[in-house]
Amino acid sequence: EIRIAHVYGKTGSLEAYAAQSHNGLMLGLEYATNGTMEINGEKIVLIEKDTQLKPDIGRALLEEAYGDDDAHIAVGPVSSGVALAMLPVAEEYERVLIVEPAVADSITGENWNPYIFRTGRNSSQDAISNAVALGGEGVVVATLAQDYAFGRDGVAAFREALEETGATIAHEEYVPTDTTDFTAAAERIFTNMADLEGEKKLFIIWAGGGNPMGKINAMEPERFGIEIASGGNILAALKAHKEIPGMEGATYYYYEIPQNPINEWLVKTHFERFDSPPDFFTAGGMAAGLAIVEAIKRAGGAEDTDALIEAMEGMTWETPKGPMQFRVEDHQAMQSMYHFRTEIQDGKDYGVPVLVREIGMDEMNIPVRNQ
Amino acid sequence: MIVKLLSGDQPRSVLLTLLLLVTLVCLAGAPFLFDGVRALDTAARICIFIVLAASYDLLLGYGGIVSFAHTMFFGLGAYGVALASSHMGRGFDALLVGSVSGTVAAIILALLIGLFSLRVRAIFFAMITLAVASALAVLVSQFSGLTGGEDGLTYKIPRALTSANRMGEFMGTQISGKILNYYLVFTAALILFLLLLRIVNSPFGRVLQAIRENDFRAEAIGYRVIWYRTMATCLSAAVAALAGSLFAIWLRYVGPDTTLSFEIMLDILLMVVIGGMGTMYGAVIGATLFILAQTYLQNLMGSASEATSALPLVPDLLNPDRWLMWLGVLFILSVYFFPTGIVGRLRERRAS
Amino acid sequence: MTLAPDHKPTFANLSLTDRLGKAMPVILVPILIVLGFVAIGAPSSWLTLTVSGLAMGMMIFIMASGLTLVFGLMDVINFGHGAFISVGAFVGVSVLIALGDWTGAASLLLNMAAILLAVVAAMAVTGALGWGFERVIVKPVYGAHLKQILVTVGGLIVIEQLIYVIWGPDEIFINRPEMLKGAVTFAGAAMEKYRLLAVGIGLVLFIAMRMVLRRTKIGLIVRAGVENGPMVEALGYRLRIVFVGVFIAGSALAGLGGVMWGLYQEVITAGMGEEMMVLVFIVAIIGGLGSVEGAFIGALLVGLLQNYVAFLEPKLALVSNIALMTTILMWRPQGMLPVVKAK
Amino acid sequence: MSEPILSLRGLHTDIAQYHILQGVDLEVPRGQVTMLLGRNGVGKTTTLKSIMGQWSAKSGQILYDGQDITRLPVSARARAGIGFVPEDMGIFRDLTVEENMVLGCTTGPLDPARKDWLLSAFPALGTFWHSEAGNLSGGQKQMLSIARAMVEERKLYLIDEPTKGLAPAIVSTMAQALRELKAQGASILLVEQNFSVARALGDSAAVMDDGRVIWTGEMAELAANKDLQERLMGLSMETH
Amino acid sequence: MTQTLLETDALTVRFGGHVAVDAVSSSFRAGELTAIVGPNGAGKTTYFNLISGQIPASSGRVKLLGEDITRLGVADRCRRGLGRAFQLTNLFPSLSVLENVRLVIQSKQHKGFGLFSMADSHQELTVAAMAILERVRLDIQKGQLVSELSHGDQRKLEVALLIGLDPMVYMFDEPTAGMSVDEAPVILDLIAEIKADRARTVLLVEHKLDVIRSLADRIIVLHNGALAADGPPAEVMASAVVQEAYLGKELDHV
Ligand SMILES: Nc1ncnc2c1ncn2[C@@H]1O[C@H](COP(=O)(O)OP(=O)(O)OP(=O)(O)O)[C@@H](O)[C@H]1O
Ligand SMILES: Nc1ncnc2c1ncn2[C@@H]1O[C@H](COP(=O)(O)OP(=O)(O)OP(=O)(O)O)[C@@H](O)[C@H]1O
Ligand SMILES: CC(C)C[C@H](N)C(=O)O
Ligand SMILES: [Mg+2]
Ligand SMILES: [Mg+2]
Repeated sequence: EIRIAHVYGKTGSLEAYAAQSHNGLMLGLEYATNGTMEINGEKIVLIEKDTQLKPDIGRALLEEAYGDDDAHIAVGPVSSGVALAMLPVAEEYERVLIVEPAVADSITGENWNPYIFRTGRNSSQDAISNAVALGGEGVVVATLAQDYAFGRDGVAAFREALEETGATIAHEEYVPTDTTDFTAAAERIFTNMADLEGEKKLFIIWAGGGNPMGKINAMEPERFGIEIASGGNILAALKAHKEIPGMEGATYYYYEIPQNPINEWLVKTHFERFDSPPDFFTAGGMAAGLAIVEAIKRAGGAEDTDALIEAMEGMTWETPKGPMQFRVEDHQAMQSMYHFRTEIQDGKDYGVPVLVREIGMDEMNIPVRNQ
Repeated sequence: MIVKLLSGDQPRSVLLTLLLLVTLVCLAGAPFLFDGVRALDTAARICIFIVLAASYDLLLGYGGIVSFAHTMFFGLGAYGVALASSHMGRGFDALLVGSVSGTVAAIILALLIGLFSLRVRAIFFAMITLAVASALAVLVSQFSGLTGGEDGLTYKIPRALTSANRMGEFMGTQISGKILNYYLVFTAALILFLLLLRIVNSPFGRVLQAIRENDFRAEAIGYRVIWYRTMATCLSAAVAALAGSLFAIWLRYVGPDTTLSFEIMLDILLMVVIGGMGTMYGAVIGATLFILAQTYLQNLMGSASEATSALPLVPDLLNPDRWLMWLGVLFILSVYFFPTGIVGRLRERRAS
Repeated sequence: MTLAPDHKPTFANLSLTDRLGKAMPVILVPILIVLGFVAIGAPSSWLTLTVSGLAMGMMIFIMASGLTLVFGLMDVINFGHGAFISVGAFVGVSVLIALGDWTGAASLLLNMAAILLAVVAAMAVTGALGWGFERVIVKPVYGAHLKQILVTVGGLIVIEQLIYVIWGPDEIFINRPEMLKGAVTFAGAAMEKYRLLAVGIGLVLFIAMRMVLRRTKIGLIVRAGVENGPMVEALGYRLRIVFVGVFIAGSALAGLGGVMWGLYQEVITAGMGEEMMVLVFIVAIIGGLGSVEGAFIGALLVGLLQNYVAFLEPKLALVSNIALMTTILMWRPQGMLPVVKAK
Repeated sequence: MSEPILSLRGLHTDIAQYHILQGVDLEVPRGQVTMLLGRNGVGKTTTLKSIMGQWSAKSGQILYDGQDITRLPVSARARAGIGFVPEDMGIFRDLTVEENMVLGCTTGPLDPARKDWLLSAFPALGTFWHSEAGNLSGGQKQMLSIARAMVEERKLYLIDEPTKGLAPAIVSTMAQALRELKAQGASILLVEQNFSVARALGDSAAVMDDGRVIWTGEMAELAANKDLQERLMGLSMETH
Repeated sequence: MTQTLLETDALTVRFGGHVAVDAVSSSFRAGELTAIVGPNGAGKTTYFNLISGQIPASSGRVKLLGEDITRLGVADRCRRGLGRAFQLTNLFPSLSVLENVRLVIQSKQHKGFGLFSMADSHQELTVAAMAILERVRLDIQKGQLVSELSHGDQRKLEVALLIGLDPMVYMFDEPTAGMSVDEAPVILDLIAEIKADRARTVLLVEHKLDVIRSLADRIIVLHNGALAADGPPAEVMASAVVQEAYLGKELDHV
């Protein structure tokens, strides 16, 4: 049998993401094995473990998964903090850990080790795709982000990529993570942008609660000729986009965008099973499931970790987002992102991201940071 | 001899004595009695949290001081080891330097907090400590270059203490550095606990109790209350920092969520209160039960949910994903049924 | 060496500083606004920040008002308050979603009616919840702060988890009623319409609470009951009923706060109330325990200061509340207008 | 002679595991001052608290005004017309003198005439009307506690050691106030260590020892009989 | 031989506008028992509070053995030899009677910061404490919690704590209030014994005239916070002002 451990934050504030990720993983395994849940005649056994979003528990659970349950491959977790605590365990037990969907760059950067792969996108991919989508000559951009590593790293990557497109950054605004009142931040941005020339955009990088977009939009940035821009999000959060039709940005996944058989199957099956469309992290989870099956098939089994790693390095496989490829250097999955524009459509109570163009994996120069 | 070790503070209840003995035996023999890395990890965690809860009991149960900054001291100890290990490289010297500097930092901070703010009303002192603790958490998140920010720090400890160090077999169990590491944690925890037990039963401990009861009168019979309170704060901070160092050595990872969060603060509070405030042994019982519940409640609920799957609604409520709800219920019930803590309850039974 | 036969103690005149000290907290708000103007300079920015700071303060006040009763007067540290805020938001938002036709219509009347219904429903549910909470969870722990913290945190966790069970784990996004979307611009300052509504509701609530506490003995009975319950009963008051009543009122106010906050945020999560608890406690403390006026002023100060500081020096915004609390406690260790002494 | 306003029959009260009252029988006649005397720790306070309901009786009966109140809640007893001045005075320290007095009125607002009467007996309360009661001197607190119980008319007053800590001048005004109360038709059960006050005020007396009433009779009889005093309460009263 | 132990020099305190103690100057000599009398609210307890440091003085000075202690804290004054029993009982309610007294003796012997010895191994504390409990006749109740004592017994313990502290200056604030007639003499005898020790001075606030008559060497009258009379008992008691303002009409004549 093939033992796969899904170690993720089932309970806690990211519960909704976790559920999506898990459904995706199961669908991925199912699709890749044609519903048999067997690879080369060996049964897949899935072990679930709940990190409770706590790094120490996540670490203990991964040890348990590798040590006591003898899992061949582990997948997870949702939170970057937990992921970082888990990385050394993979190295110690010499087993593969596929990180999905935690995003921190350092997972495939300075804290990386050869047993770590990531199917989810990293922060740089997010930021750079947005830069590619928004940038261009004569574009002037201000950023608004949370004042901690996630926000600052995101802006740094965004800035770097944006400069290549010929656009300029006019102002960077950082606010505390738990900010609820954005009046002051907006005033500062307006004050700094009011007298500039060009196509003015305000790019917002935000994770978690609070809703800067809606509140800043309510302060009528168009008075100063400023347009709001932001990346994609889970479906529930797209409701906030409804207030800002025409907003552009880059997204990781929206179920109507990718056109390929896997995605068709995913959307259809998801509607059948859950009566709702697949979301952000469903797609990611599925990509991880597909990668596992593909890798085991190529390595001819899951017992030999070195063979697995060898099979996975540089491996290209099909996902609901089209082909992905594990980059050899840092095991980060290269993938397409989607430049979108928000539209309002009948029957949908959220702002629909409509594809402007697909940003292929070669178009983005994602830095390798694990050296 | 035993009386001396326990500082004359015997458990004073047969059942309690039994419980404590069982706990001691299980912890002392954990690597051989249970198998699996998870069990060992749980045992180590129990040792560490016993010390942490006991140090908090010194402050809360004996000193009557409500502080929400205890995790901050815990964190200082942990970050001390983490920073030393990541900057000095793996090695015992790093562990030592880290623990000592973390502890010293904790004592200094405790001294400052104590002298400046122990004069205000209890509830406001609590709020001030909450503020200071959250300020420190903000600092940790801001100086991510040094502290790893929200993501925390991962580092290496001496090879002798990791599972890579294989030392042969004993009683059917592979003896690895990990087991050595466990005994380091266990021994240190035991010593620290006995030390705390001695302190609360010393003349100093008695004065603390008097101050808790009636600080006004304690001052009037010649005790400088501020100094005693500050001393208690420093002692408990120092022990908490050492517990943090042990945690860092055991975990080889330090981050805000594992050492600084308010959630852990509440866990400690619950351990002390369930166990029985002002009893020290309460910390042992409270920490053990709490960690066991935290670790195994979900598994338990999983089986319960399956067992009841025929019934309506019940399996939903017993769904392992809802384990937090039952933890909440546990919070409520334990305060309800053990108003004086488990230790208090056990001793009462004997008295009547 | 003669004794005055009419035993009258000597009184000296109060000094000017003593008298000014009494009025000081009330003057603090205008002082802060003037300081803000000096520091910011640009009138339109200052106006925007001031008005939205005041409005934010009002919203915080609405959430803190119930805590002022329960924590300030009854001396119960109730973390459950956070859960009531969340429940209020979920109930209110559910009602609003159900009344989608009313909120979607471009009629102020229908919009307000929908909000009113949402508020009533939320307050009814959280009031009832508060009643159960008091009976089951809080009653055994009156007077014991630590246990209060523990049981109410327990209650908080349970209620949050029940929200997950009932409404699912997803955050719920909601758009405001049609007529409350967007802003009004005035003198170059844009002012969200919704904030104006919050100001109105906050003011009405403030005046109503003040009246009730001034005109009735309820406040006195509660304060006396906290200090010496048996004596209050020996005077003939049914203390239980008063306590339960006040607790229900406090919980219902949390529900109101939840609806208002949910509609402001436009996204609600089970943890939203919990996240506000520290701020809400800060407001109750700097105001002085048990004081509606103090909480009101405290909330306005917090709202204003946050906005000014975030504009002038965003880095400091992280600590502005904590600094405010520390400064005020150093100046007045019992808070600005204490009605009840801290223990 | 009408039935007594209060009678206790075989009252037993436990506090925690201690059996404190061991069958107290006591009658308080209407319109009279009944003294409850005895050494420290014999159960006088416990008797008053049992009547008030603050300790609940384990067995026995409390008849008040023709009604069995043994199982009534505390507040109901108070509303039935029993006023209580506890041993520890039960002052609300954080409330002002005025607020303490206002809380004494359960049926309506403070009656100005009544207030004037009380302030003339205890002028210090008027002086500190708006100050926090916790800052009052020991004797002033005692006055406040008594005045608060008297602020509305009650049928029966239970008063526990009202003169402790009062200066002699105030003791006599207090005694005068209690007499006026009696003149208004109230009945009083008074615990007192100051024997001259007891002698001056009491109509009848009951002496307790070891959780029981061991002697009842006319106050005058007890005051006149030194041997009896010696036997019941230890030393002779006259020397102190 | 009669050394001045304690002095107050124009000691004053104001609460808001209210002058509770008004420039009181006096001195207390060894071997002397001074009764402090005055109507309720005259400032007697507050005067004690100023001497022992519970309340900071607005102006004026307190001197112990000629040394200015006005700026010292309560604990420091206590360590230098000022001891105080309180008017309203003020003990450690959930500790045992014995432990209450032991704590006082431990403080006297400066053993409070002993961190690593076992409290119960200090036999000398227990022995000393028991001796004192016997003197106030509380020895049978030694194991009881203070909260379980009757009011009168708590008053006795209050006195016991002061005796355990064995200060140079004893301050009693109505020690016999609420004590029954057969118990009070025990306490009064104790006070007489202390007075007999010529190295101590006793300050006694009392409302019971017979107690004052039998014990006091000197009486101080406070009125409205100010010193109204100071002299030998007979003289002071006889003065018209004391008669009128303090004693009022004797009870028996009403
Ligand atoms: N809370 C309590 N717990 C345990 N025992 C108590 C408690 N309160 C009182 N007792 C005991 O009950 C007995 C009677 O006490 P009570 O207070 O009724 O005496 P009393 O006659 O009023 O004495 P005093 O004149 O000293 O006030 C005493 O022996 C006392 O120790
Ligand atoms: N902290 C305080 N704040 C305000 N007023 C106070 C304070 N302490 C005492 N007083 C006032 O000072 C006056 C003197 O009080 P003190 O307690 O000294 O009286 P006393 O002489 O001891 O009276 P008694 O015989 O009734 O105990 C009282 O009127 C009291 O109200
Ligand atoms: C998008 C989310 C899954 C990101 C998550 N909060 C993380 O830290 O990685
Ligand atoms: Mg009594
Ligand atoms: Mg006094």
